[in-house]
Amino acid sequence: MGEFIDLVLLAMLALTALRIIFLKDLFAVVMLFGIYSFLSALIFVNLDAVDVAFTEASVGAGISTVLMLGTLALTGRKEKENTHSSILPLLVVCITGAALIYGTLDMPPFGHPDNPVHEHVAPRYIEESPKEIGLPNMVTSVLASYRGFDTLGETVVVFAAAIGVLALLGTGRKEDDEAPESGLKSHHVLHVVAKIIIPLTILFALYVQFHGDFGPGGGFQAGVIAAAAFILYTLVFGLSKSMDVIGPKFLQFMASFGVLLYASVGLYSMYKGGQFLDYSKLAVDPVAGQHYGIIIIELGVGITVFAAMLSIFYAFSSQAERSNIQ
Amino acid sequence: MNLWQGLEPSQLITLSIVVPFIGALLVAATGKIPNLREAVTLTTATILFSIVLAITDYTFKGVELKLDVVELFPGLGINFAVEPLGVLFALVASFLWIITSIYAIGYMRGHNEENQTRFFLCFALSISSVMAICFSGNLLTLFIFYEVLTLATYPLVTHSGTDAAKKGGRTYLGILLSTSICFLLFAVLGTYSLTGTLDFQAGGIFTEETNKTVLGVLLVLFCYGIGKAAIMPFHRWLPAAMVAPTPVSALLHAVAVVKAGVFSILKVMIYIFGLDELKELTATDIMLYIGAATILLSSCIAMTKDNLKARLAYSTVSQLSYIVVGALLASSIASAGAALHIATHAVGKITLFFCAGAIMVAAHKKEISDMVGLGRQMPITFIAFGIGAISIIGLPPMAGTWSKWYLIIGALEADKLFIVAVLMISSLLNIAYLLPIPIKAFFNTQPEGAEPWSWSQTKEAPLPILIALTVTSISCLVLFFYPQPLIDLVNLIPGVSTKMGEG
Amino acid sequence: MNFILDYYNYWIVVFLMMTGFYIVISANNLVKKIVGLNVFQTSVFMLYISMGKVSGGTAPILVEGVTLYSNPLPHVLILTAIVVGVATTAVGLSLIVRIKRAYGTVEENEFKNQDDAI
Amino acid sequence: MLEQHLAVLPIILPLIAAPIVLILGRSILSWGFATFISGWACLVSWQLLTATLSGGVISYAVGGWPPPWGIEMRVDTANAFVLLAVSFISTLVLLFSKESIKKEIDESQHTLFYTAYLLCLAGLSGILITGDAFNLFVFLEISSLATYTLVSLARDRQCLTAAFRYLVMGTIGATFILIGVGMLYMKTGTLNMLDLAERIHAYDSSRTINTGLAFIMVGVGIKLALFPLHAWLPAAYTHAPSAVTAFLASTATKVAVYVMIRFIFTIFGAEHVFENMGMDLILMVLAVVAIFKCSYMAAVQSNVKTVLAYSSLAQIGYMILGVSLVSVTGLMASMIHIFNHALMKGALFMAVGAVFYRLGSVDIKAFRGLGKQMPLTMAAFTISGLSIIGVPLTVGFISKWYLVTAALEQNHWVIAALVLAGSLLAIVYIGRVIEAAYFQEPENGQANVKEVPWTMLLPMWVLVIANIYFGVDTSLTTEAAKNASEILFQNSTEISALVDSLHGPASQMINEANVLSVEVAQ
Amino acid sequence: MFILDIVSSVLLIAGVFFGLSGAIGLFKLPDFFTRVHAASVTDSIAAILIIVGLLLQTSFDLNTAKLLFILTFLMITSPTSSHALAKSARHGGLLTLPEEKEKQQEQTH
Repeated sequence: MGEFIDLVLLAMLALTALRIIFLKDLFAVVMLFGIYSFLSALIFVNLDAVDVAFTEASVGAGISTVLMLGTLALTGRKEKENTHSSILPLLVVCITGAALIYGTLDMPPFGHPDNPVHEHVAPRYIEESPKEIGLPNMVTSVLASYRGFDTLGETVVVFAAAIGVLALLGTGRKEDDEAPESGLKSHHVLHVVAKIIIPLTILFALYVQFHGDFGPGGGFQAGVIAAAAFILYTLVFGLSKSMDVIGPKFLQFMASFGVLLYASVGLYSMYKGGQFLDYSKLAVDPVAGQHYGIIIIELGVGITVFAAMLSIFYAFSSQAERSNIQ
Repeated sequence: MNLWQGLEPSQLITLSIVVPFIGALLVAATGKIPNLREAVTLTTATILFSIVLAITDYTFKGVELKLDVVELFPGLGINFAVEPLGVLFALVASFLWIITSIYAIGYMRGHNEENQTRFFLCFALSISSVMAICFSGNLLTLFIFYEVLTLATYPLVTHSGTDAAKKGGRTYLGILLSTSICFLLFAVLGTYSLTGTLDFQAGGIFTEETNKTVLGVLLVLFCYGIGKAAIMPFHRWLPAAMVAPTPVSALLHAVAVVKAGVFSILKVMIYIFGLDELKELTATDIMLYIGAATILLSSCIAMTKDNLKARLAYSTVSQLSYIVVGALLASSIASAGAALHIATHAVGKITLFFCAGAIMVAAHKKEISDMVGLGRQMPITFIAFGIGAISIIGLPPMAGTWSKWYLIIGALEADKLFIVAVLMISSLLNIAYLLPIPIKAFFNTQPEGAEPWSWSQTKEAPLPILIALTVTSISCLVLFFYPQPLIDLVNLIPGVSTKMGEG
Repeated sequence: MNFILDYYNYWIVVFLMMTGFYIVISANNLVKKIVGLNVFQTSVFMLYISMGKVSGGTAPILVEGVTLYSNPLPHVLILTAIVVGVATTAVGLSLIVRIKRAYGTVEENEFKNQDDAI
Repeated sequence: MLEQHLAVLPIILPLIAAPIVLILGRSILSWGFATFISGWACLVSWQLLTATLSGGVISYAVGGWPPPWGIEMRVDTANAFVLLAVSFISTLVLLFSKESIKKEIDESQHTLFYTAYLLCLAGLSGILITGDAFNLFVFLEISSLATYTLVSLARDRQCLTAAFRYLVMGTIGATFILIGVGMLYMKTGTLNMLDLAERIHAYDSSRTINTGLAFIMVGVGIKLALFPLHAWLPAAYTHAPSAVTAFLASTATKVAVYVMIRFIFTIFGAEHVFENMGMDLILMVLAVVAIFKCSYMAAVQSNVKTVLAYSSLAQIGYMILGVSLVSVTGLMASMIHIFNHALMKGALFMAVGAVFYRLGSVDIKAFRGLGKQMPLTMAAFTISGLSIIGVPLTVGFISKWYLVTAALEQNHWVIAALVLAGSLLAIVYIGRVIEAAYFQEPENGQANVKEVPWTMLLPMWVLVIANIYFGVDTSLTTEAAKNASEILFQNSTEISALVDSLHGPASQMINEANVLSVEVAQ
Repeated sequence: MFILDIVSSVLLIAGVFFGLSGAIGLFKLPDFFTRVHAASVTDSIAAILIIVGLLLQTSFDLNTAKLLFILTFLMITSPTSSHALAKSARHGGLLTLPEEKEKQQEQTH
């Protein structure tokens, strides 16, 4: 059954991808991409990767698509005729694809429990982590503790992206004089509904943040969801209003703070005589220490991601407003 | 005659390199006050000469002078070792530096050139690198300072800053750098990878079992890599360099630089290949004939040149090939002749250049055709010119005789009659393109109604110039009558001897 | 048949990757390039996740009575990779916005021409 | 207390400093702090180098989880050496950038510049130090993202397109590496490099492993701008702010070269890569083509920054050539050239940046007559230019010497000749600039150009002096590079020993390698 | 339990049917507003039916709560979104078919 669903989804993915190649209407392309990543999220669920699915849905289908749409609003929705000859790319792609297929021939068969992947490192995560870390969600344990350094890097990547966007599009600080009243004033329904939904969303974000140790979720997804709430607020009530709620400067501070929070856990464990990011040293009982550590760093991740995503969105929408003025 | 008894002998090498360098710095420092500056130059030159004399003294005493400076690569670095050939070259260079400085003072002032400080500075620098080349103890050191010399002389060539100078400079740097990097460095590395050492050793460093063809290739690479030896077809830089002020042409392109080239070749032949090794290579003959061809061709070209310096330049090219040929004959006598030729040709050719400069300063004449009858105006200069010319041609009683003599005997010993013929012919060619100049200058038909000659109408170059060229021309004579010290020095070179059947 | 059952997943994923790759290198419009990049990366993620799957296993969240879990490590890696992906996308898109402002177009050949004109 | 954390400090110092800089906000403050941190990192890497030179390998398990379960930081001479170069250059460039960016980046963005710069430094150090294949990918992305930002900070609009092209290419490269690592992981079930090295060889001839290798090679090839994949580099280096170019040109590609070396020798094992897959021939050909093609391109450019960018490509060719010679000496040549070239290019780009600072242009016309007007800058340019050409008593000569020796050692006489011939082209493209500076009359309009402030001259000249110093006293560089290449070869020979236990007798090349390493040891 | 299963499956099937019909409508109907109408209405009902169907499958634990949350959420959002869509389309000056016809007639006259 699972294989069947898998196959169907994959087929739909293939169709979507092919469609993307030939469509000239960029809005459609972007929407198709949204669909694409939703479908892949479904596949991830089907392949037992719930956390990944969650992230893919919130990021790939959520943030990425929003940003792309924002870009399209600034760059126009029609793709011009392509003057490139498509022979060379096709050739390159064929060669690469051939190489990959060649590579797949020796791959361990799909889904076999005795593949090397499941032999060497993973078993320890599956068997020991509940004891060593004390969390039911192994993904969170591995993510935050065993490979905590990767996650620190990941947080920094988000931070770096925020830096990049700010450097490129400006901090999005509104020009204090004629700040155009954007947003959808006439949509009273929206105003009302948004007022209902946004608190719920933030509540949900908090739930994801702190329930991540037990179920799918964690700082990253939480951050994105919280950001989404504010993005909705911005869309409905306008940029200037939401900047009154959370200013870009403060967001920068938050982004930095999240990273620092994460790193400081590492430093503290160093101070306690452990290695960098060795949470066991945070408390007398190593398992408890692990737990504290994970909660704190997840919080750091959440804060950074939230701040970064939101300020990126601010930057884009302030660009959009500027272009509206002109 | 050793003023440096107090010093630890091997330190003399350091001194001989550092003294001109310091001199250069002082020159730069005292640039504002010309007199002081030139005083510095002169004193430096004299000090240097005395040092070299001291070294010569030690060499005759048979004291080993060695000096390791720094290790660039494991087991291979910059080090110096004194040996007779180097001493010979050092003597010539340092002695002529004094003279040239005197000359330069007169010339530069008489010609009131610009930024003379840079001139004297680079001059001293090049001398210091020449010294380093003289005493270099291995190929790496030789190569390094060979490059330094090239770079240090570049500003001198482009001194005047005119377009012609720039063009000349480009040719100069282009040929010298590219040959040295492409061929010489390659040859050096090849030698290193074959033998694992680069030290100069009597009798060469190659063992019997090294592949002959590879050796042949290396030989060719060396001969062309040392572009300063101006073997055709890589001789273009030398005429190009003549755009430089005459003192530069005189010292550097008659003595220091070009001789550095042939000196390097001699050194490579004697201490890297070893004369015996050399005999067995076919490549030797090939290069030999190329050398011979260079001798003749450049002499012919020289004839066609009307610009005096250009003519001298081409004559230099051919004379250099004498030395190359002498080295490649791979006979002990010929090598001795080649070594001697370094000295004799130096004094001869520098005299000629001095004269050329003198004429330029006094009469502002570059073209030979304009010099007809100039002898009345500047007799001393042209007498000196005559002496130099005879020395170059190799007629008694001038120094050039000896070197040519030994070269020819060497050619006979190696029974290469062809080379003998070439040497003879080229002497004739020398006569043809050098002697006419002084002759025409003196014995041309008087214009009508010219009052008889008297000292009053002479219009000679400034005094320093005269002093300089007199000294050199006299030394041409002296070296004919007292060549013994030099010959003794040459005989000290391992495997080289002026006596038949030895070495 | 068994062979196909073992590998069909990888093959389709490879096909998806290559479509994405093709979009990246062939597209003339920068936004589309970025979309292609995302498609490409998402497909790579699928490759990872498929290798982590254990048929008959469940999501790697501890539940009583379940012994067979899928491999959590690929999931972790891909979580990180997804974040990297969106980060790159964000920077790329903002570059596009700036390019639009500077050149007035986001079609590669057009601003190429403009640069050559200078 | 920090002693036992040396291995991780070079990463986390700039990593933590970056957000702090962003919070500090004020340009001057953030400059000071960034410089301080970078200097500290430089100090640490010096300690690391000395430690590894004496005491072998430092392994640091982040989070206290032993490898392969946790992420391991692994420092040996190879990466400590490159790390030293990177952090040293970055410190100097930071000193330099204080003035330089005033002219090239808007005041409001200076803080962002320093933040991105530190992130880039952190990423590069991470790539160097980490002993985990996937962690490497993460740090690669950190540095890349920071780099895209830095490149796009310049004022002229072409930097945007350059940055975008760089971003697309870079991301493709990173994704290829991701695919490759995925395939390795799929076969071995581990991500730790040493663990990989041990386990890969159970599947030595596996198609999957070889495909993985191919993808990683291509990905890294894009990152280090190996010849056919170099399209992104010249534009990026030309249009980026001078300080950024100086930093990237002398560090980023070097780090990529290091990654390639690490993957070839430590993970796959030289034997497998070179013998079984004939990668050495491919690399050698590409390298030689790169040397000539790019040197030629450099010789015909009019924008001096582009000239230097192409020259960088050619120099990368030299490094790859050294790798492709498959001998300790060759590898040593590459390592030493990585270090030396960082010194040369740093100085060169700083000099060009100084010119831009005064004239606002780096077209070769702008250089006319600068020899008189900016004597110190042009002197620096000349000396480091000679170093690129490979004139004796400069570092360039040392690298070239080792490279040619390595080539001759393997009886590749042609290659040796080609290497030397390549430096002729260097004479051409450096000579053009120098001649313009010293022997041509200045453009009217730049009559009164002054020398740049000392904060720019100081780092420039530090590098120039380093160029000469390491060209004369080569003990440090030689020892480090030798040590490094021996370690790397040891890895691959150990691996091959492991292979032999799996299949058949030892192969020719490895014996050779042993012999060579013995020779060098003596 | 048996009855519950039947009921829930009926509900689910109904939900799927509505969803499908909505999708068909989305393709078949002539202009924007009709399409939005089809999509939104059927979507809402489909969502309700399916979730209720699922509710019956659960054993009234945390999952039930989650499902209820989702239901309320959908109840709020999906009508709102389609409303917003239609309204902004209207603002954008998009006309319904009959209006289009009138306009053309005016132009012809």
